[in-house]
Amino acid sequence: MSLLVLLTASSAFGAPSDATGAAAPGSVLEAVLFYIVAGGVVVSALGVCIAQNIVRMAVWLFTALASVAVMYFLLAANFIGAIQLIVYAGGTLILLVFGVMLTSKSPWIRFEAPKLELVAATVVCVGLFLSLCTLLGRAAWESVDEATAGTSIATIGRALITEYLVPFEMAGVVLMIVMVGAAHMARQEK
Amino acid sequence: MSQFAVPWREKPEPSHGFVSSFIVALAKGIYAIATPIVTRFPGSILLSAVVASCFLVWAHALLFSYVDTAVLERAAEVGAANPNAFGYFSPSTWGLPPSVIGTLLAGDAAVEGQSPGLLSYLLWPVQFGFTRDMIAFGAIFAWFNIVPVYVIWWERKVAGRIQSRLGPMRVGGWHGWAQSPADGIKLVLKEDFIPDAADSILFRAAPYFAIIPSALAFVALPFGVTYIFREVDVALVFILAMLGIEVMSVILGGWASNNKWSVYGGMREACQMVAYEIPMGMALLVPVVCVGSLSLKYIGEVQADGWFSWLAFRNPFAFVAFVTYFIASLASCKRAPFDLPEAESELVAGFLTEYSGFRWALFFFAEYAAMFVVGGLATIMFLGGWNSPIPSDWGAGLGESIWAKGLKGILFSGPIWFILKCVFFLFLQLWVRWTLPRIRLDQVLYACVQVLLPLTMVLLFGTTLWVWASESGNATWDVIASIVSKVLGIVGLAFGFGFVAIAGYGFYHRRRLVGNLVIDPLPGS
Amino acid sequence: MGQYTYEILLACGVLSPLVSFWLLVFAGPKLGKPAAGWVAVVLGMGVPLVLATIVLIGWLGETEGGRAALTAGAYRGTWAYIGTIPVTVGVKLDSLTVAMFFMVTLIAFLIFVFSIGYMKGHSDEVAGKSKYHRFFAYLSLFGFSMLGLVLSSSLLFLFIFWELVGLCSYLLIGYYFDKGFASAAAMKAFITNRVGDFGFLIGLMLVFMHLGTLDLDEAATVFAQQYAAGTGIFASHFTLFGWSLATIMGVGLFCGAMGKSAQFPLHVWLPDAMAGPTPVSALIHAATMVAAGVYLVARVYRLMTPEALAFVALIGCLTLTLMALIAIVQVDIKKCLAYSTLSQLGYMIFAMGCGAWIAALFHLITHAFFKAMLFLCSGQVIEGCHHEQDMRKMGGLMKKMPVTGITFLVGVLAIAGTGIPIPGAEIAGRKIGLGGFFSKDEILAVAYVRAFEWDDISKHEEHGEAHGAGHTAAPEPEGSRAMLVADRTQAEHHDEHQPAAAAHGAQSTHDSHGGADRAAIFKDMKKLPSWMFYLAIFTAYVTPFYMMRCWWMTFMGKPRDQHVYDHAHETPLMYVPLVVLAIGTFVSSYFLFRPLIEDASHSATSAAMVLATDGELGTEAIHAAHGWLRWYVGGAFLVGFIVAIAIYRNGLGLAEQLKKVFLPIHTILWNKYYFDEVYDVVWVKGCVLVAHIARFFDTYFIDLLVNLSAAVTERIAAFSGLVIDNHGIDGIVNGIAKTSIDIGGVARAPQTGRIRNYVLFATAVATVVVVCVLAFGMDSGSGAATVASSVAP
Amino acid sequence: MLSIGLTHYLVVAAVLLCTGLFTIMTKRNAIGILIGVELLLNAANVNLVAFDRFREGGLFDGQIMALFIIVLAAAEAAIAVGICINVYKNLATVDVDSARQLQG
Repeated sequence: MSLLVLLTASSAFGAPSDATGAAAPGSVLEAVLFYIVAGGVVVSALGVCIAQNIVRMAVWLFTALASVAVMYFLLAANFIGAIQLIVYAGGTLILLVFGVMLTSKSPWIRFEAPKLELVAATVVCVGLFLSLCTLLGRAAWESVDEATAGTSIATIGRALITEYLVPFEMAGVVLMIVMVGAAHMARQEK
Repeated sequence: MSQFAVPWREKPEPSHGFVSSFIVALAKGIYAIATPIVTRFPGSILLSAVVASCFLVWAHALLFSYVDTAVLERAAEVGAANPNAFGYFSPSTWGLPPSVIGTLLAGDAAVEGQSPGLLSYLLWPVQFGFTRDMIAFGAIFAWFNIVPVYVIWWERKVAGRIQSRLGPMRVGGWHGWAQSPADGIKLVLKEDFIPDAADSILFRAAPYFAIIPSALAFVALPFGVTYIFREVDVALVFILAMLGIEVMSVILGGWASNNKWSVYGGMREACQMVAYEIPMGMALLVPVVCVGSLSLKYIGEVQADGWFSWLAFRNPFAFVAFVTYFIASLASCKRAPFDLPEAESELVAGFLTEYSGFRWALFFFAEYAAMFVVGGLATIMFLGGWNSPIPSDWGAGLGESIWAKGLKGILFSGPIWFILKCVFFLFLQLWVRWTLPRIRLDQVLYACVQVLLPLTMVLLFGTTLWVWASESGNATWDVIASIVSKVLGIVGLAFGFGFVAIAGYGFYHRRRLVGNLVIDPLPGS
Repeated sequence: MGQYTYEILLACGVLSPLVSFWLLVFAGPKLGKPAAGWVAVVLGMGVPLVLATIVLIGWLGETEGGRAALTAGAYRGTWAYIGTIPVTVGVKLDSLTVAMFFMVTLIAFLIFVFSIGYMKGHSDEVAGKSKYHRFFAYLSLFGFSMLGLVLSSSLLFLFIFWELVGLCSYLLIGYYFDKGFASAAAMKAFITNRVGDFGFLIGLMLVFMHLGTLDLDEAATVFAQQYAAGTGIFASHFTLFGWSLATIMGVGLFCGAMGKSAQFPLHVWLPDAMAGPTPVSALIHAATMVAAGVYLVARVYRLMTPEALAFVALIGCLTLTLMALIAIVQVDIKKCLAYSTLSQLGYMIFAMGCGAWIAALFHLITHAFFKAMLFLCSGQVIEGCHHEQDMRKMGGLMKKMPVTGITFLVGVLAIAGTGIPIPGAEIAGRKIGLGGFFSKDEILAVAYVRAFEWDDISKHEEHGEAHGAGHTAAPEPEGSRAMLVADRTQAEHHDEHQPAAAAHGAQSTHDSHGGADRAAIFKDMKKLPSWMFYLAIFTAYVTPFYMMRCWWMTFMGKPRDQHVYDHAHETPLMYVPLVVLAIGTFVSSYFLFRPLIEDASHSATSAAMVLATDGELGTEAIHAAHGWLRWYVGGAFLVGFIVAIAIYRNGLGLAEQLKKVFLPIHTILWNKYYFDEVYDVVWVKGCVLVAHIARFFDTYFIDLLVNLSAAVTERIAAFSGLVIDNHGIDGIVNGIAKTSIDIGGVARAPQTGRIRNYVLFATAVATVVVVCVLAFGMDSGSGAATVASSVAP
Repeated sequence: MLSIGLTHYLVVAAVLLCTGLFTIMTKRNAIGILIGVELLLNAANVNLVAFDRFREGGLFDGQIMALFIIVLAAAEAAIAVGICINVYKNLATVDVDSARQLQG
């Protein structure tokens, strides 16, 4: 199993000669990898929906996030993929699991929504998905046949401190406020 | 003996299946053959193992570079490349037939119509990336297994020395060299036990969440310029991500065990890891700022000019960041003094309480592999990676022949150097573990949030200013910076020599430290 | 030193005690017992003293013209606007300021040093917490206020610091607030001062209203111009007790001085103020608070009309006499000194009223030195005698505390005006004598001139004015006294003709065109009633008597209380200020301060009358008066001393007999003319009576109205609540509410309050929209382009 | 089907979107809802990165936006978990249907 994962992930980085680090666009291998990864995403996402135990939901979310990260690698967005793994899988999700553990009285406690809601939600979501797929199928995207060149961290970094400086700084401010706010909310009552 | 025997139940004779019996028989056989030899020639075997691995590495380098230069480049020159062989597994995607290879090896420009030699058949698979990947995968997989097994043994020896005893001495004769493999066999053969109240699926899954990321970290970890399984432009972030994901296994294992101690262990790990990832990442950003790349290969390459070019000695901030990173990495591997998740004296065994057998072994494999990975990161980011302390341009006189490349690969750079430095870091981790007491959780978090975090912020800011000043091209500043670098290098040298001196002293007087202990044979043997 | 150097140094000197104050307020408890005191000594007064010394030395080095230029160019800045009139803040920089500043800082510094020794032996705990630092914080604040008062160029700021001084005196007198009498004394001082300050405020408002400025110099100029033109305040026909508005203004300003300097009707607080620690008494009585009143009069001198000055003289005269008489019968050493202070202040105010501007301030400074010394001595005695203040229990302390005794004696000699009045007994052209000798005699001489020779002078002045206007300024040899007036007046008027007087003329533009007008004012000045002069002379005899009595009872004779005598000792730290002050009493005044004050008088008064009576030393009238007076008062101190020694030489026996003989007089004096009782009856009881009346009115009229209206409201409310509200309004409201509830019940069904349901609805709507778009809005051609163009750039 | 284009990724994103919505609609555990929100955000991210990849220019705008979304998601999760813990402190449960004190 470990071998399989190793190979899949390593292949996802692409061959050393490829400057983008991505699988060669349009190749059969890319298609195979995409279907494997997309299958992982879909299965994990459905797992999140279906699981009733909150920790299992979190684990499914973890696999979904990891699959999405691999999908970023496929999309030649290595940096985003790695960040997704660090921040989302390694940070945000741990936070969620932490929250689960702090707030669950027993591993087996569950709250279930009324059956009617379940049915309605299923209908609505499946309907939305189908209509979205139809929409996507009908859409004719402009100039999307050829994938553009892969990522470059330097470009992203430069864009962050030039063109996107204001949102970048604002994100920093937001994070700081969140830190303060979270610390305030979670503080010990006196 | 008899008063402790349980009177009302007969202990059944253990019965093994075929596989177990086979493994045991194999182990016994190897043990029987190897023990007398190893006991008789321990020094020679150790030495020859080192020499052999050097040779292996050297041969590997030689072979690949030979194929690249003598075959593939020439094939490309004559236009013999076949780019569509597999479509993906480049760079070696020429897919040349052995006959062509033989011609190329013979040095004849007329490619066709030559009889193939034996060497051409031998070299034929090596041209394919897939083959190389398989070789590299085998090497990494072997290394991934050897490291935990023998580091555990080494740790027990080191612990013994530090506590004025000998550590494992029995199994295998010479210094209990077979202790860890024997333990491993024992663990593999043990009953696969899952508590009734546990969430069995997650309980089973948790060890894989530990072992897979730590194995994946090796994918991007460069052992040398060409010894990288996959070169990733964000290798550093990727490895950090892999190290960060490991925490998931601890939390899941702790939670799924449905055991109070385990949950405590998991929660502690979550706190500690999420907190320590930040100073660790920021400390690693210091050399990144110095170099300007996240690619570990590039970062290793810029440190090729000997001891003083190593990033730890580039500027004072990097020097401090080195220490900071080392401390944070201890916490990230949950090594003592930060081994709170499995604090034996408080939590039985923390998140490992309910684990046994193979799953338990997986956790340990993951932990020791992670130790190696963080040591490797420290090596690459601060201590010159695979480069030797000798500046590589001193070897310019050797020329560019294949043999010279091989020699350079051993003398000036190469996996040997990388592994040596990693082993040094592993030793540091062991040393620290058996020297310092475990600290409390609040102290752990205090150290992170109130000490390391501000410190790394200052370091990052300072090094940014330093790099900015260096890039301004001020001649005076360059002189100052080089003086500072030299001073730091000399300080590092002093530390290094001090370490070597102390270790040598300890080694020389190892008998005296132990005292006049007499090793008696086991009662039963 | 340059133009602004003085201002900056002085301002630093003012602010340093403020810094000390804040430091002590906030860090005082941490500093602890001796340290807090030393902070106050060094920062609170040491720094200002050093700065004041620098300023003084620099000032003495300036030429007369330079000083005038500095005075004219002193810093003025606009602080705020009242309407369109700027309120200036600035530094009043002239010789008087420099002298006062130096005097205040020197004496206050010595008192601060003395305080450390004094407070060492005093319990300073209230409710278990030390208030030692508070004492020094108050002292520092006091220093700040006093120095600021001296430095202010604006009446408004003068008033602000004035009030601060009042506050500080309240705090300091009430320092032992846990003792009832101290807090009562503090309140008394404060309230009495309020009465005076009320007058001050009236004066201030009149100044602002009619002169349109609060700056001292500008106000003087405007005042003189208005007088000359008969406009402004002089155009008003309002009178009160026969006083014109201008006079009321002057009297009002003087009222402030009456409060602070404890003049006759408002004097009652000062003896009680002895409840404070002795250094405080020294500080209040010698250098600062009481001096502030005289200083104020000196500063607003140019706003005084002759009537106002006559009032000033009357008050001063009454004070000096009555208080001196009370001092005779006092047995408390501090009270004795307090009444002597009152008397001396009376002298100063009297001198001001007579026009002896220079003499008054001169006496102020000499008195500051020796009275500070006397108070410190008394503090030493009290401290040494185990907090015993009754002189009847003392006696013979000379052996136990010789330094104190001798310094006390020096003070006594100084206040008594000891000197050698014989012609020819001179050193370096000066008569030999102690401070009081010069200053008091000068006051008396001016009083004499005002009382007996004023008609001649004023007439002559008219004459000189009449033909001096277009005439050369050469002095006429025969009318020397009077011509000096004309001389100076013309010199200021036509300074181009009189090179010798050019310096005076250049002093300030205000003066150069204000002088003549001022001179005109004083043509109206009345003669001083001669009984005032006689009272002053009489008091000059009384003063040595009671001072010697005080000293003798304390230090000479036989010990009358063994306990006190046994306990008596001296505290070495207290020596230093005493000795310094003693030396200051000897030498300082005449050679240092008198010239400075005289210098200041040129700009600060510009009053012809002052120059006529109290001006140059060579003024013949004064000389003549001196020559004449020396035989009347020159030996006064001897007479007083001899009588005192004769009575108290053998203990208190003779005194007791005399007391029986003059029992009615003694009773009156002992009870201080029943002032406190009268005030109690008139003011305190009066207030209570008014309060009772008001309360009666409240209870039986206001309450009645209120209750009545309440009852009516109640009835109306009952009607409206029970009938209209319950049935009318509530019916409508309930109806609406019921309808709303019914509608809401229908509308709430889908509103479950659960976000997930809302998400469900929203998603359903979105799906419907998408489906609609697919079904109707988007066929393969144009719709796709729309979507794509909205996504791809 | 073998040539992977933008639409493929968008379908995956649609799956993530719908499952995220479904999770939000059907879970009563507050943290479960939070997990659904994370799925939604991931759907947006996949869309952004995919558009970025299959678009002329290569300015990495999409990647940068995805980066911001990841950062903000972390912030949002921190706050949301803090809220959940506070809710738990007050109500002793994280069932969102129990948190109805403000409901009429």
